[in-house]
This record gives sequence, structure tokens and C-alpha cells, in this order.
Amino acid sequence: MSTPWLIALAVAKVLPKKATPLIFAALGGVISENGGIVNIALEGIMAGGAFAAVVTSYRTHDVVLAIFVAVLTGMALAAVLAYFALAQSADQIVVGMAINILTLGMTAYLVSTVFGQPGASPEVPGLRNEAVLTWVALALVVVVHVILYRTRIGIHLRAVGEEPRAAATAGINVVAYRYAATIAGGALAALGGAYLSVGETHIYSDGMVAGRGFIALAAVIFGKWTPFGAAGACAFFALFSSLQIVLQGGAVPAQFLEMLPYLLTIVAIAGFIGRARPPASDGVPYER
Amino acid sequence: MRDALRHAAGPVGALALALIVSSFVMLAFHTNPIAAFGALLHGAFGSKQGSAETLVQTTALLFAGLGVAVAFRAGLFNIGAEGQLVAGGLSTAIAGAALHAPAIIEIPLCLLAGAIGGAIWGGIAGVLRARFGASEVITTIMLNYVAFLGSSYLVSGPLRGDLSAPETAPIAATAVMAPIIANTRLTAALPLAILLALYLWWWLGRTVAGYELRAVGKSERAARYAGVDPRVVIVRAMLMSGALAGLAGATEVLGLLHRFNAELSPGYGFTSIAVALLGATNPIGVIFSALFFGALQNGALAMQSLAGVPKDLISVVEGLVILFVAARKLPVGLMLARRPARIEGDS
Amino acid sequence: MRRLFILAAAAALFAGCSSGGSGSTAASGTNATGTNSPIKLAMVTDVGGLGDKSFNDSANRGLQWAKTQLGAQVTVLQSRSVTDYEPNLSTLADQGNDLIFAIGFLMHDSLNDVAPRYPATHFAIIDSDVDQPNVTSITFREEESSFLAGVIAGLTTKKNVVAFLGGIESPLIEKFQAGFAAGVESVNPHATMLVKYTGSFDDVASGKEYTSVLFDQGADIVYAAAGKCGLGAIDEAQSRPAGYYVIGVDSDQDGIAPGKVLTSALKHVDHAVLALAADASRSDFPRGNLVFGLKEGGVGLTEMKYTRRYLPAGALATEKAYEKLIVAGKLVVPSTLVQLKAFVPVHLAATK
Amino acid sequence: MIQSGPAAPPPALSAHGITKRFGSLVANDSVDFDVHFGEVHALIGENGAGKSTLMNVLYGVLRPDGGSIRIEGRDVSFASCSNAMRAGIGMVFQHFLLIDRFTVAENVLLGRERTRGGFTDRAAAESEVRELAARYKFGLDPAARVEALNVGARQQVELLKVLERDARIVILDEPTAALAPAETAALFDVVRRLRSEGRAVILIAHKLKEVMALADRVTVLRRGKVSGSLPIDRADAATLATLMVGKVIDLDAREPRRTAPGDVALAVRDLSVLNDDRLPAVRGVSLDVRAGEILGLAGVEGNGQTEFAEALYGLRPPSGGSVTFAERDVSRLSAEARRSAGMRYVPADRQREGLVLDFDTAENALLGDQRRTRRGMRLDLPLGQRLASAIDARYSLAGFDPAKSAVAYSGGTQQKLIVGREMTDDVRMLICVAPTRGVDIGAAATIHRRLRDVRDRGASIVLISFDLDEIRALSDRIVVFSEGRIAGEFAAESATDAQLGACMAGVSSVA
Repeated sequence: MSTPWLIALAVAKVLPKKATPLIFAALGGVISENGGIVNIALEGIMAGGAFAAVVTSYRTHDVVLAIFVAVLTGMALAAVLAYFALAQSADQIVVGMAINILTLGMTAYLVSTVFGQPGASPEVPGLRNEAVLTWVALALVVVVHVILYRTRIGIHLRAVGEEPRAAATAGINVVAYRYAATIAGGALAALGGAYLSVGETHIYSDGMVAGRGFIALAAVIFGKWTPFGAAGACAFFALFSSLQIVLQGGAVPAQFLEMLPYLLTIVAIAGFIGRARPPASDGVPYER
Repeated sequence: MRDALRHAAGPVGALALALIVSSFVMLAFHTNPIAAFGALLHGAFGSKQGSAETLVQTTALLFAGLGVAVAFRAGLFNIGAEGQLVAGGLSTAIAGAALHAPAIIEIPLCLLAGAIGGAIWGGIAGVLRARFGASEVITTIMLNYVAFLGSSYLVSGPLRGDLSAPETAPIAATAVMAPIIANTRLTAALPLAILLALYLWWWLGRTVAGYELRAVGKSERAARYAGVDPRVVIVRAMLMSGALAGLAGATEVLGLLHRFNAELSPGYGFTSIAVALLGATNPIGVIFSALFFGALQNGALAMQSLAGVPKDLISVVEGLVILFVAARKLPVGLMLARRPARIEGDS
Repeated sequence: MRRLFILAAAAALFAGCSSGGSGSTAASGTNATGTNSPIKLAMVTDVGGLGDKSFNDSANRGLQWAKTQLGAQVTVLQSRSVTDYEPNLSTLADQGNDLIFAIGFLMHDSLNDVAPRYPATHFAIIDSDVDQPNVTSITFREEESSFLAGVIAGLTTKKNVVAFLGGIESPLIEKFQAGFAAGVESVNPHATMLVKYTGSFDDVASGKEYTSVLFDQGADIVYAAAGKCGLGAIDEAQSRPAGYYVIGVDSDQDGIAPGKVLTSALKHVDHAVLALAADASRSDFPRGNLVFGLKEGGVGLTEMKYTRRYLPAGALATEKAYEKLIVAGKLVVPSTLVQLKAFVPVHLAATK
Repeated sequence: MIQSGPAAPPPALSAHGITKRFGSLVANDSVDFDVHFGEVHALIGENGAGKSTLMNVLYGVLRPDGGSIRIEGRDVSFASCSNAMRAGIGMVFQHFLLIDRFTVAENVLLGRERTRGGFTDRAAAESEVRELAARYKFGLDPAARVEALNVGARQQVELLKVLERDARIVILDEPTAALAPAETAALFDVVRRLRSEGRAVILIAHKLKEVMALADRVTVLRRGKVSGSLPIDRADAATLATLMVGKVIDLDAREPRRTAPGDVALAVRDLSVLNDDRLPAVRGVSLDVRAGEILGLAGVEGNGQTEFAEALYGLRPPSGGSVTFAERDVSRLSAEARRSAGMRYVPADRQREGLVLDFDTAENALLGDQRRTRRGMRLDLPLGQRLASAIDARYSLAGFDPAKSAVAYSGGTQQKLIVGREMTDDVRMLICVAPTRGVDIGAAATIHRRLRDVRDRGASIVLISFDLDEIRALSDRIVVFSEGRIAGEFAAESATDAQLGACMAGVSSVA
């Protein structure tokens, strides 16, 4: 039962489920941060997406519509971040924190009012096979990579994130790109949330995002702000939590394995394993 | 006086705006906001018990809020107050269970242990920033999780007491901070926190070390020019910030729970960001904003039971307050000091 | 004691159709019956909160029955953190409630502090023993229902592998594990048991993933004692072909996924709450520690209306036989892993 | 040179009555300016005269409050620089707008990427840029990342950006400020080539000699107004200087010293220093400064002078060598320790370094001395107020109020505040970087007088300036820096501009 082969097989089965929501959210972070907007609201946006999907599915029994509404919700939340960061020149970290607090409160409030019971929704119609979303996530890694590095839009976006004034003088609309990137990032993070709710479990429960947004943020940094790097980091983190599920009861306490992504990220940004350097203007407000 | 009024205008405006927006949220779901806020107010200040409980919440928020504010003044964004609070609470519980001294010695020692525990946790982020230029925003977020998971491991394993819940052993009776008002949970932690706020206000404005901390926060290069080593100041600021958050955990343990539980804090560390921002990072302002958020948190229970409004709504208010305070172009925005994006000329 | 539970059972039957188990967050109803002064009941949830379809929900259901049956006025306060317990309990006491339920062992110390401050108020705590004159402690023998669940699982498993999925490791969850293992061992010496803990009571997706791994590692029945993670476990069983089951806990979770939840190990917190409320409405508060096992009707299995047909022949009879042994005190079910080691399986003639 | 009459074509670009205000400050006051195709028109003026503002208006970065712009006779109005670019204007900023992590080709073609089938076509882009670079004899590798290039090469990338768009009107903003002499010469060739291609070139400069060598016409701005505009053959350095500063200053007015230099106060031996990018900036410099002596440190900006000054003051750890001050090896001492030994410093970047802009005047008056003057752990704020008042008394700070934040003062006033704070009576060693940059003539004269005064009190002064005239007017001895080394040393009286210039250029080579 515990031959390496069987372990590998078991891990291979859990890993995509662990990795998929992280990859969506991390890709969202990659896009947003390449455009120069730090998004620490991934956690909140995931929760918002997860919740919106379940409510929609609960009311309409239409899973595709549910995912669509989740994406719209993520875009709306990201638009708030973008508006305060861009139009109000607010500190992006502060706004991200505010959105996390706001969204976690709002979803809990709405669970109570919409479902008449706090804590969790009832079971709702969900995707029959959530692996579809895993393939979507993997495809998006390639798509985002191609867009970022092989298209004009991507070059413009990275230019905006690196040196917005240079981009502006080249005729690129910095503010529009930053809005678009942040909002697209929100859409992806919300997809990650929808994967958790209508994809994997078919319910919404307060606290179900359980820190995945912050792990995704860690993956963005650990993956050096590139789609493949971030997705690889997500897979790496997912590998450890999958091993933890499969091999539980080993010598290492569960908490230590769960800590790993966070510790590795600290190590990564401290520069111990190759410096993690963000886009030059990531988090820096742009004013014309 | 007029100055004080002008400084208060922004935060009060941001608050009003947040309350208006959350009222619309309630109206959208067929709840009477006036009844809700009425119940909240009643719960927060309607009785001696209620008011005392508001002040209990205020205490933890004030300690942690001062911590976040001090870091902000040094140009640092400490999102790790929650983890530092946990580290402080755990250290205090360990000290409180191990030490057996008269209360007059034991309580200060336990508080010190909490401050040191928090300071170490904050200091790690400070050192990583000062030495390697690692963004304290990211490291403190990550350190929060390390604190949650690490303490959860410790209380379910090596440090587990003989209670049925995963908690440490109870602290010694001599370590317990007794209520200062009968039949309430209000302890001397509140006056201590207020004294610390006043001291901190004086320290920031009137001492050389406070001056240098502010200088680093405003302009790192100018501070270097003035003979200040920003790395030292950054580490010191994070140590102080962590120590203050650690004291929040320490007083929770000594005054309320009398042992450590991994779920000690209902997110005081995160709310303290709102507290620091609404207080315009001024220690005196932080006293008032801690009181406000303390009332909000405490009144939320009454709002839930009397008006049937889920208390999660106060997180909505909290989030909105932070948003509006952070807005630099709304009249309510506080024009918070721009934090430097990253360290300059680190070596 | 028996008397209490007969009343409770009747109430449950009556209320079963009307209440459906759902209640509003903080229902503060007016007196339905119109008698002079309705009793004021309240409860404080633990950090799991309402909507766990488990422990807190069960207690709330008892409270809602009390509202419809006894015309009681009820209030529910939820706790977000461990430091909320004390203010929540105090708030309810201040509001003049007659009987306040503290749901969960995490509230032990808080109640121990609060109760002496409100000598005129009566409290009850679930799952812990608080030694105060105005506190009634209610504990359950979860190991006994878990044992019966183990019996069913041991008889039903086709692969001879069953699994236990816990939430966060603690003595309470250990009771479930020990009883379950003892039950499996007693009826199926060939069965092996896998054990995993999710490390969380909230992370629904994790619960599902753990269950999936347990199934893949050969188990066909998973006993999930893991709070909301159990919802994920049930969801995983739903996505599997016939032959994979989850056993639920605390509340009747059979209906969440008919045919997939083999049975649920019930803990009749609802009955206990209602029984105590009924006593309280007559100003008769039982004192001390009330232990509810199979004998008292405090724990048990569901009637398995969706899964009966999947059980092997004689399984229900075997289960009933074990139940009799336990009720009669002839079989003492281990409640810790240490006791489990010393446990000698008791075989009935009718085992397979 | 320029024909006038009905047949003459309209100017490539003409601006009339451009007015731009920032709050109460009028940066441009009814400025007229034009440039023709095939012409280099230099725009000169002191820092703060309004040159950059005017160019930003012409390039669409700023919207003017009044006035009109015409391109080839047609009225235009630019909402952004992309409009200006579309109208054929290209600008090379003094502070390059390049993306370090992009390649040369990506930078040059930013916003105009070559695509094939919807995807970017890297090969096409690189060959195109390689071709363009070759045409102007730029030895650039299109695939190289900009972060690996030196200043001269980066400027070439900026030029390519403009040329790739085939801008007919090219604005160069102080293009030689950071260049070595050989690079400057190469740039001049490029500018001449642009002119011969029929482009209109606007050259913003502050070095009169460069203007004389390169321009066809010159316009002088002073305090936001055009103080003169004339063809180059009617201009000479003295006239232009007069137009720039408003009154005749005698460049050779050297005041005689009143005291003789004393013993060696500062001894630098084999000092090496790294810059922010950890590249060698100062390479084995040795020099002595005596008590009562002003040592002028001349050179093109960016040749290690600033790093040298920072190393002397203790802001930058030396990578090798030693600094001895007052017979004590201070190489490893902190800035604070050197300060308390009597060393003081006027930094180049007053806004970011010399002041904490959000601090009030009194707090800023204590900056750097906060520990030396402390009372126990307390800050001596009353002393700060007295010091601020004393500085105001000596330099008359416009709008002085001890409780006012430094940010509320004008740039010149800020500089006076710093200079006033640093040039105390008891200073023993003063390191000064561009002490009069951006201050008005009167204040500059005060500062110069004060420098001599401090010297005569026996202080040693290292004066770093990028204004050769300032160096020559004040120094007792002149040392020329080039590429982090001492390229030559001169007695101030005997050195000629030609000698100094040759020396500044001497050891440098094209990168």
C-alpha cells in the first residue's frame, strides 16, 4: 500500500486539486503585479468569487453562469483596488488589506442573510468534473506567458510595471493598463475561489479559502513574478500539502509541512536562494 | 485645539462615510441600520458591563494599534501584528506557568516575556528588511502563518496543558491580572496601554530616538545623511512594534484567558491596522480609534442578538474605514506618509 | 433521566417536520403560547459557529424545538474567537436569560469564570464538566455510537479497509477514533484501519482531498469526525461510484447525500438541550454532570433509511446486539487510544 | 542664416506666449520660442529658469495655462506626449526613461512593436534596430539588456527611440550632463548629423561652450521669461552669461586669501569606493587637504565625485584605502562620529538628502546634530528654533517660520537652510557638493563669501562642483576627477580652462 509508486500515484491525484486554485490566484497576482499593482487582496477576492459562485448556483442552478458571476465579482473587487490605488493614489498594501477585511466580513454577513444560516451554504449544483478547471488553469499559464512575453499587450503591460513614465512617453496608457491588469487579475483570483466552491466542494463555507490567497501571493514572489515560475511554485507548494495528506503520520508534524510555503517565501525574498526581484515599479504609485 | 479639531476632521469624515455605506448594505438586505447601530451602541455603552467589555476590547486594539502606528512612522507596514500578538501571548503563557513569584514581580516579568516574544517575531521582519531589503509587508504576512501554525503545533504537542482543549497549562495564580472594576474583565492593562500611548507620543516627538525614527520614515537618505543608520532604526522600530503587539497578547493571557490558546485573538492584529490608520498613526489618535473599534467589536454582539444583524457587518465597516482613510484624494483621506517602496542603498 | 429523553424524543418527532433544523441566527421570538412569562433560553456557539450542520446546529435545533414546544424565548450568540466566550456568556446572563447553554469543551474555563458571577442564572455546558453549583455539565459517550458505526463499517466494507478522518487532534476526537476502531475490530478482524487528521475544522476542500486519498489508499468507508471538513468528505463520496461511503457525525447527515452517507453517529445535543430546557421551564434544574450514552439515548446511529439496502444481511441485527451489550454494561467501549490498545474485541456468534 | 519673407517656410515648431504656473510660481511667463528644420536651437538658462517646463509643455507632458503651439504653421494642442510624438516631436530626457530589464530593441520599439501573426517578432525588431543603430554608428547590441549598458550607450538607446519614430523635431534635454568628454564629442557628431538630415533640434544646455560649438541660434530663459534670443554668430559667452544671470559677474573675481593654509587636516590614501550598483566609482584616490584651504574637485558629473564625497563623510563604506582626519583614521567611522569630530557636509540632492521635507524648520535645523545636542534622551527643540532663527538672520530665508515644514520653502531657500546649518563657525572640515545649484545670484554670492570666511577661520573645504567657474573662483587648488581617478592637479591661479578641459577629457575613453 505504501510503495513509492502508489504514493506517487496518490500524490498525483491530489496535487492538481491543491494546485488549481493556487494557480488561478497566483496568475492573477502575476498579471496585476507585472502591471505595477501589488495585490495582497487575493485572499479576499478568492472568498468573494467562491461565495458569488455558490449564491448564483443556489439561485439559478446554472454552474456556468455561477462561474461567470464569480469572475465578475472578482473583477469588481479588483476594480475597487485599482480605483483606490490609481485614482486615489492610496497605498496599495493598505487597500489590499482593506479589501480582505471587507470581503471576509461581507461574505460572512451575506451567508447569514442569503441562506438564513450563518457559517456555510447548503449544497448547491456544481461542476461535475472540476478537472476541467485544472486544464483551464494550466492553459492559462501558457496563455498568460505568451501574452506577457510574446504580444504587444504583454510588453506594454510589463513596461507599465517597470517604468511607467517610459511607457507613457511611448504612447502607452499607463492608467488604463493598470486598471485592466488589476481587474484581469481579480477575475483569475475569483476563478480560483469558484474552483474551491462550485468546482471542488459545491458549498461555500466561511473560512474555506483558508489562507490560499496568501500562499498564492507567496507563489508569485517565489516564482519571481513570471507565470511559469508562479505556477511552478504553486505546484511545489501543492506537492508538499499533497504529500502531507498522503503520508500523514510521519516524523514531521503537519504544521511544519504547512509552514513550508511561508518559510520558503521568506527565504526567497531575503535573497538566500537567488534574489526575488519584483517589477521595478511594483507598488509604486504613478502620477503623471 | 483648533489644530486637533482639524486633525480629527479627516478620520471622523472617513468614519461617517463608512457608516453610511454600510447602512446602504444593510438596507439592501432589508435591515434597519438605525436599529442595528442603535443596538450596537447600546451593547457597547449601554451598561457598566458592556462599557467595561468595550474597554477590554479597546485594550488589545490599543496595544496592537500602537505597534502598527510606530512601524508606520518608520515607513514600515507591519501586517504581522497578529503573529506578534500570538508570539507574545505564547511567551507570556510559558512564563506565567513556569514562574512562581509574588504577583508584583511575576506580572511585570510575564508582561516582559510577552513583549520580548512579540519583539522577536517583529524583529525577524525588521532584520530581514534591514539586512536583505526583504519587504516587511511580505515577511510579516508569512510570519503570521508561521506563528499560527507553530503555536498550534506547540499547544497540541510539547506545550500542551492537561485541559481537554489544545491549550497551554494555566498560568500561576500570581500571574493573573485581576479586574480593576468588580464583575468586569477590565484589568490594569488598559491604563498601562494608555500610559504607553502617552509615552510613545512623547517619545516620537521629543526624543532623539523618536526623531530619528520619524526621519527614517520620511526620508531614508536624509536620515543616513544625519548620521542615522536606517538599518538600526528599522530593526528597532520592528522590535518596538512587535513588542507592543506582543503586549496585546500578553494582557489577553494574563487578564482574560489565563492560558494560551492558538486562537487567542479574534484578529486584533488585523483590526489594529485600521486602528493605527484611523488614528493617523499618532499615538494619541490611536487611543480614540482603539476605543471606537473596541466599541464596534463589542457592540457587534448586541447588534447580532438584539437587532439580528450578523456581527460580521462590523468587518465591512472596518474595511471601509481603511479604504476611505487611505484615499489621498477624498477630503476624508489622511494623506498618510508615503512609504518608500523599497530600501535604498542597502548594503 | 429516562423520563427526560422520552419527552425529548416526542418533541423531536413533533418538531421534525415543522422546523427542519433551520433557525435564524438570533431568533428572539415572542412567546407563542401566551403563558405568563416564557422561559428565556440562550446559547453560545463555539468557534465553529452555526451552519456546521453538526454540533452547533444540533444544539440550535434543540433550542428551536424548545421555542416551538415550550414557547421559550431563545437567543443564539456566535463566537468568533476563544476570548468571545466569556463576553458572550456574560452578555446573555446580563440579558436575564434563565438557562444558557455553552456549546463545547472550549468554553470550560470561560464558564468556570462566568458562572460564579451570575449565581441566579443557570448554565449548561456540553462536552465538559464544570464544577459550579449553577452549572449542569452534559457529556456524551461518543465512543459508544462510534463503536456501533465501527460495527456497521466493519461488516459493510468490501475491501476490508476502513478509515477514520479527524479534524484537529484532541481527546474528544480521540474518543471517536477509539470507539470506531474497537467496533471495527470486534466484527472484522481482517479489516485494517487508516487514520488521518485534516488539521482543521473549516477547510472544506481539504476534507474532500483527504477523503479522496483515503479512498484511493483502499478504504471504502471513511468515518469523518472533522467539523465542516466532513462536508467535503461527503462530497467526495458523492463523486465516487457505488460502494464508497462516509459515516457522518453529530447530526443526521444521511440526507446530505442519500445513499452515500452510510450512517451518522448521532450525538443528540438537540435532545439534551430540549430536555434540559423542559426541566428548566418547570424551574427544575438538574445538577452536576449528566453523562449521556447509548443507555440514556444521548448517542446512537441514524435509522439508515437510505442505506439499509446496501448493508449485508444481519448487519443491523449485529449492531442491535452490540447496542444491547453496551446498554447492559457488558461491553465497555474504549474512549482513548491507550484503552483501545488494551481492548479485547468482543465477538458475537453472528459476526462474519 | 534663416531666410525671412513670404516664401520662407513656417518654422518646424513655434510656440507663442506660453505661460505655465505651478501654484504661485510662474514657471513660464509668455515665452516665445521657435525652431526651423535643419537648425539647432539651444535653450539655455540656470537651473529653475523654466527650460524643462517649456520642453514639457512642447512635448505634451504639461498643459500650458496660456499660449499656442504650431507645427509647420498649423495650430496643435497636445493632450499627452503621444500626441506630440505623432506630430513628429521626439525628446531625449536628461533622466533616461528606459526599462532596465528590457532589451535595447524592446526599448527602442516600445509602443511600436513589430508583430507577425499577432505575436511579437523579435528577430525583425532586432535586425531593424541593428540597422538603425549602424546608420548612426552606434555600437549597440539590440539583444542586450539595458541594465548592462553604460550611460553613453543608454543615451544612444534614447536617441534611437526618437530616430526610430523618425521625429522631425528632436529635443535633447541636457544631453551632455552625464557624459565623458569623448562621449560628448560623439554626441555632437550625432547632433550635427540630425541637422544635416534636415531635422529641427532643440538643445537644452547649461554649458556655454557646448552651445557655442553646436547651436545655430540660442535663446536664454531667466526666471521663466525669455531674456534674449539671438543667432550664434552674434553671441559670445559673456553676453549669454549676462542674459542668464541678469547682471555682469566677473568670472575672474578671485578674492585674495587672508591667511595661509595650515597643516594637513585630511589625508586620503588609495581610496576606492563602489557605487549603488556595486561597480567601482572611485579607484584609488590619494589627496591631502590642509587646514584653511579650499580644494576644488572638478570633473564631469558622474565621475565618482559624489561617491567620493559620501565616502569622506561616512555614508559609503570604502572598498579600499583610508581616510585620515585630524590625525585619526576615520575610514570605518560612521557619519555621526565624523560629524562630531567636526566634519560637515552639504549634499548634492537637497530635497532627498539634506532635509527631511516633512519636518519643520526647527527640526531640520537640528538634522545631523540631533545626538550631539541632545539633553539626556530628549531632542533639544528650543535649540533647533534658535539655530533656525540664526540661519534666517544670516541668509534671510523667504517666508521663514520655525514651525513651517521644509517642503513649504522654495528650492533656493531649502538650500540656504542646509548651507546655513552646515557652515557653522566651528566647522573643521566641510564637504560641499554643488552648494549654489539652483539658488539665486544674491544667495550664491552670500554662500561663496561664507565659504571663504569659513576657510579663513581655518576650516578645510572640499568643494565639488560641476560648474568650473565656481571651482575656479573659490578654490586654492584644483583636482580633476575622471572615471574615479585623479586626472590632474592644478594651482587655481595658473590653471586655464583649456588645461582643465583637456584633463577632464584626458583619461576618458569611449565606452
